[in-house]
Amino acid sequence: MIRNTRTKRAVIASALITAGAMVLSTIPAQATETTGVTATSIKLGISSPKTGSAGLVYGKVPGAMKAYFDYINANGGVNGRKITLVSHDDKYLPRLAATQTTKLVLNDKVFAIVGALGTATHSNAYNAARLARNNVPSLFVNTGFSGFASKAKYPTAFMVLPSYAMEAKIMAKFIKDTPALAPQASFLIAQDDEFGIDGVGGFKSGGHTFAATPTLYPQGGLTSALAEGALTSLSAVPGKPILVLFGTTDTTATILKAAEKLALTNKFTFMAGSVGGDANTLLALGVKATTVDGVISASFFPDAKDATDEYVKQFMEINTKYNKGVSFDNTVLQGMNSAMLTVQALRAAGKNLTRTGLMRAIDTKGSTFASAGLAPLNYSATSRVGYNGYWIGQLNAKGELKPFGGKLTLYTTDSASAPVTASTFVRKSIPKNGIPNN
Amino acid sequence: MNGLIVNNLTVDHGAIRAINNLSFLVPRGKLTAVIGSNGAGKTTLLRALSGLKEVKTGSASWNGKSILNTRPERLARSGIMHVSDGKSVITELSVKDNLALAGLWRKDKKDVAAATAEVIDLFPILGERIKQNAGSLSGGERQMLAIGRALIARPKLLLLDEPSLGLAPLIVEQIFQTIKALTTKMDLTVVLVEQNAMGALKIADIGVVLNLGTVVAVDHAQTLLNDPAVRAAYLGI
Amino acid sequence: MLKHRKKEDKKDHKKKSHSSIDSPRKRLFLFILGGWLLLLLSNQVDEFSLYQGAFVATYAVGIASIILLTGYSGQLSLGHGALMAVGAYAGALTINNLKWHPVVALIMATLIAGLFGLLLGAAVARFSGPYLAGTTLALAISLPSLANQFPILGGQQGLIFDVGATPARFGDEFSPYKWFFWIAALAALIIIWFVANIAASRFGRTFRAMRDNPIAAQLCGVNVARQKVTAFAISSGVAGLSGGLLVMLITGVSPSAFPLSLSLLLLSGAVVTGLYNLKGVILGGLVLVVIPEIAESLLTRIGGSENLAISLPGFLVSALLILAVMFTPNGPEHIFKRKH
Amino acid sequence: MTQFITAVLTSLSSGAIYALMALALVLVWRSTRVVNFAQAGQAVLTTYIGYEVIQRTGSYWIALVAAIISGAIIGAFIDRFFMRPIFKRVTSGPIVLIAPVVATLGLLGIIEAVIGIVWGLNNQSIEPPVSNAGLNVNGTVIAFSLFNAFVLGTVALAMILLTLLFQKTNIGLALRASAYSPEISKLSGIKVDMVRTLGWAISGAAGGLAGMLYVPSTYLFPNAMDILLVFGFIAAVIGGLESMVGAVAGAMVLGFAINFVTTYISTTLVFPTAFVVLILVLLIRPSGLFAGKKGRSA
Repeated sequence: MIRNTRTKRAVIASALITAGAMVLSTIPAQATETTGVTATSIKLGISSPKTGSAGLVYGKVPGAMKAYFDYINANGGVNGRKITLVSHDDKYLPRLAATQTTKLVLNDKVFAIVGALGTATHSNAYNAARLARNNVPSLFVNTGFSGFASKAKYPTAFMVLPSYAMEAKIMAKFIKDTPALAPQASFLIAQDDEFGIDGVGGFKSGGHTFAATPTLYPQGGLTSALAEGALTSLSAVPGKPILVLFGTTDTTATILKAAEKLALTNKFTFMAGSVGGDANTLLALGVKATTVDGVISASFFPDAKDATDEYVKQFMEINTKYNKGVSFDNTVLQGMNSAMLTVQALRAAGKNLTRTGLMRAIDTKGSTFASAGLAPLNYSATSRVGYNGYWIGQLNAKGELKPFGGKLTLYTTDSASAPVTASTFVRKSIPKNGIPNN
Repeated sequence: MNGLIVNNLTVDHGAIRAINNLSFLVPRGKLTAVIGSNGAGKTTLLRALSGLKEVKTGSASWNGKSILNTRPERLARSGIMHVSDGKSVITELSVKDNLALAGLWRKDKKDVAAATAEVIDLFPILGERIKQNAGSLSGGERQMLAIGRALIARPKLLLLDEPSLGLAPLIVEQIFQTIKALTTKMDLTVVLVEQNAMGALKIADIGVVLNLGTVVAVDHAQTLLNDPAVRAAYLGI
Repeated sequence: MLKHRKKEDKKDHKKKSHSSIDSPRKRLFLFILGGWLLLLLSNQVDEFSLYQGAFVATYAVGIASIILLTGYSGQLSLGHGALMAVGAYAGALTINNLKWHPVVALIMATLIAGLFGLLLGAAVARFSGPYLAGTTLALAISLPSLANQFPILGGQQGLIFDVGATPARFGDEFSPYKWFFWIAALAALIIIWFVANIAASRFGRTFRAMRDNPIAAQLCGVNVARQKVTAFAISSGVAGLSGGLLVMLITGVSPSAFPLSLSLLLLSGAVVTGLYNLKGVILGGLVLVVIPEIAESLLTRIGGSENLAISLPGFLVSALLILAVMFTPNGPEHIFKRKH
Repeated sequence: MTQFITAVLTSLSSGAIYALMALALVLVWRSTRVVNFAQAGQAVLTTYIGYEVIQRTGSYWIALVAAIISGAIIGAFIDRFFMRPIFKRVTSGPIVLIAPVVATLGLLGIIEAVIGIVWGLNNQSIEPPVSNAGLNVNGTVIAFSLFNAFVLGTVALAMILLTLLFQKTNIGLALRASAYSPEISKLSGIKVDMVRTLGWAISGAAGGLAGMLYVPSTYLFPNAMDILLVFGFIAAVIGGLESMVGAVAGAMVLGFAINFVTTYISTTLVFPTAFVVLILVLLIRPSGLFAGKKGRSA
């Protein structure tokens, strides 16, 4: 059926068509230090999931960042330059993250990548888009994967979130230090990916041992049936065992609902990781307020509901004005905070903006930037770690995260073996109207 | 005029011309045997007449109404029943259900019941096997079931495709006799497509001889039976 | 575009008569010619287009593997992504652990995936259409969990797949994307050439006989079961190659690189291509790359967070997909002409 | 012991849901020989409609009816305006294997996109109509609630009604006949095209029911039913794709296998279990548990 003339047409067609693939395009100017920067504008880019299941959780990030940049632009921009944010949907797929990020660098010619989201996605995208080779900064990567702090592997990347490992270590320390919890048997139910795995590692290096091997479930595999099974098997454990939930918020909700169904809500002390502890979502997903009440969780931010916090208050105002119709939550807070850090970095890099200059600015001044985070930023000539601490809180029936025992204690540590210590760090107060003046 | 009139019919089978400019005429109430060797286009002809096969050119009418390129189910409901070859029964269904199929759409449920009863009188064996799956029937029984089902629709024109195929001579004889009886008893017009030319011509009023998709001879069945050329070519004598 | 392709098909049929002599040598020549054309071309366009061109070639290989399976042996796989993954991991391990040249790694990807396909096929290839489809689908969704069972595969984090620096002899202006493109395009040409040869071989004819009428084929003494397993194995091998190419382009292999959506994407490509239509595979690959681009670029103007802007690309892609199926080149008449 | 009982109960409740989805797929498969991926979209869309009705009327029951009816309408619409034209064009050759599948995939994408446009990308939740609190059996609360009972009961009822419809009514006979032999059915005067559309409608209704029974124990978002569709398809294949009994049996086999493996071996093995069960069943019976005499191939 396939004859050689067909093959001929095949080969020629292939050539012609591939020619078509190279949609009318021009040879690019070699990437330079100032790509994406003009006298009046700075072009930044983000590749993140907007659709699909991950879009549900993180879809708000680009919008929130854009909203903050619009706010800054409305107030004169950075050194007279207006910031534009090019945002592409990668559906949380490595394949798309790689192409979208490469597109940002080669076609959109952005000055830097900001707030890239996801571990597998961005680690692939980072290499595929040759960010290191083109010296393109990847600012404030939105993932708890500690690997991005490695200057050797990701020379132009800057972490912002504390790592999952840090979180786990701090939770371990908290359990040890809390008389009510220390003696109780503890169990871990976690997602079977780097998220859960790093968590497990963190608890280990934090010297915490669980009463049983962790229950790991595949992404999208945690059915209510599975949760009910898991809880039933633990219901016989004496005392008030601790249930650490290291997963996304919807899985936390599934487990809490299972506990409700089995009348086990008071049987366990629930500890939800920061990613899985978003109270608004929990309530939206139909978890009873009485169940949410008392759930222990960790955060390095103020509570997104706490309008008395100056940063939250300011960001809420910006959100209502520049991000119409989007409800304010942890994700929006996180997005705006990253945007605010970005603006300070751009200012710190000075009038004649270069990529190297930008990264040097963060290395040298980054740790002094004003941010909503209650933990210190650890940027330095040798460190690309962002926040390195958490405070432990307890959700109340309204879904607000209140410091455990009334007093907010911040713990800091690293992703490796450093001890967990209570920190006295006090964050900078917000610049006037939330417009950086560094 | 009444009856089935086929005029310059041409049907293509993909690249192959299955029926070429074929014309013949079946008077009402008569039994017409269409004979011819394999690949003469007999089956294609029936499929075209019952709406299963698209027709390229030509015309065909039944009692003055054109029947070409009409949906098979509409033709069936208008009294043109096609019993396709290969013992057309649904093996997964019971005999009862197979019979019921042709009555499902009929308003007059009383008459459907009556027709069913008649069919069972006609083929008592179907009565005995009424609850069994059609798959469990013998070839002959299946053929009876297929014809029986057609009768339930109270057809006016019956298109039979190779009812004798793969049946024992005795059964074939029985089936042929039944068909002949039906034609007269129920004032049916029958087009009987057959490889078994001898058997078919014996019961038929008219014979149509096909070859390579065209009519080579039309005449009274008897005459054809005695025609030496036909005998030599199709009756193997 | 589709119109234009229908015309081409018509031409095929006219030419069929004097196209029936098939000489591998001539094919080889044409294949070299094609390579040369692509080479010239790769110097004319920008880096991102080269990168996307590499994806086009990669998808083309993937589609070719579907065509081998479905078009030539009438089997349906809904989980070809899993087979691609096998190749991808095999390639990555070859590079990372054996430190072999990436091209060798890609060959390994093909062989290992082929071997895997042979073993899996021995068990499942005899299943008819939907049953095989179900099995492969189940395999595809099991992939992440299975990968986690073997620490050597690097869990969800996966493995780096680094083809290393571009060969020095091309100079340092030589971009890695051009390097990707050359490798992928070469692979695609080889596969087209290879599939064309298979199709023209006695082997290929047996495939088609088996596909069009298994019983008849069996009566003619074709060992349908074995043929199906062979078809499945070859298809897996080709899929493995495309998997290797894919992770080369995204520089790393992880289970999340092979979601169910990828398997289904290739299936769509195969339909757009038209199952018999070998030259179509590149067109199919092109469609898979370009349509989302068009969809997104149509919407970059609309703001970031509105539901419409977010969901419209998905809508457009799907709509175009359905149109493609409705106007698939394999209309009935098409099939007939092929059969006679 | 409680663990074992829980495993059994959770198996039953999840099996019931798989069963409905499997049923929906089998209904389409029988009548049209299509693996209908769009079913995930149809089901989730009808559930969103149900959700909307609940927002307006506050009644789950009205919503349930609305979902089932709209499910039927959507199903019929899809067959009439998408599938029929495609089958007019694509009639033979291997393309028949995948063109329709790909078309339903396209539909799935469109439906999920439309949902995203209309309702946005947020998790919604539907309150169970009856208490979802585990029943208290002499002191111990078991993982089985009134709602689970309701789900099981409804699925059983749906099964019985469908069986009666198919076995005892003329429509049912037409549906079966058209599935087994469209040609003979046509020649017997049955409007096979209409009957097929009817098959799609029933399937859509089943999908809508599945959604309304599934979502209250989890959440509602555009891709909510995707995984369920995959499990439903696997269940249907285990059952042999032809028979409705098979679909239910397959679903239960799958439900029990998954929940027992996750309870007693490892929770990470949810998906591999499905794969292994499917392989094992097919190795023993290459065309499923309840396939017709001649295991049809697509």
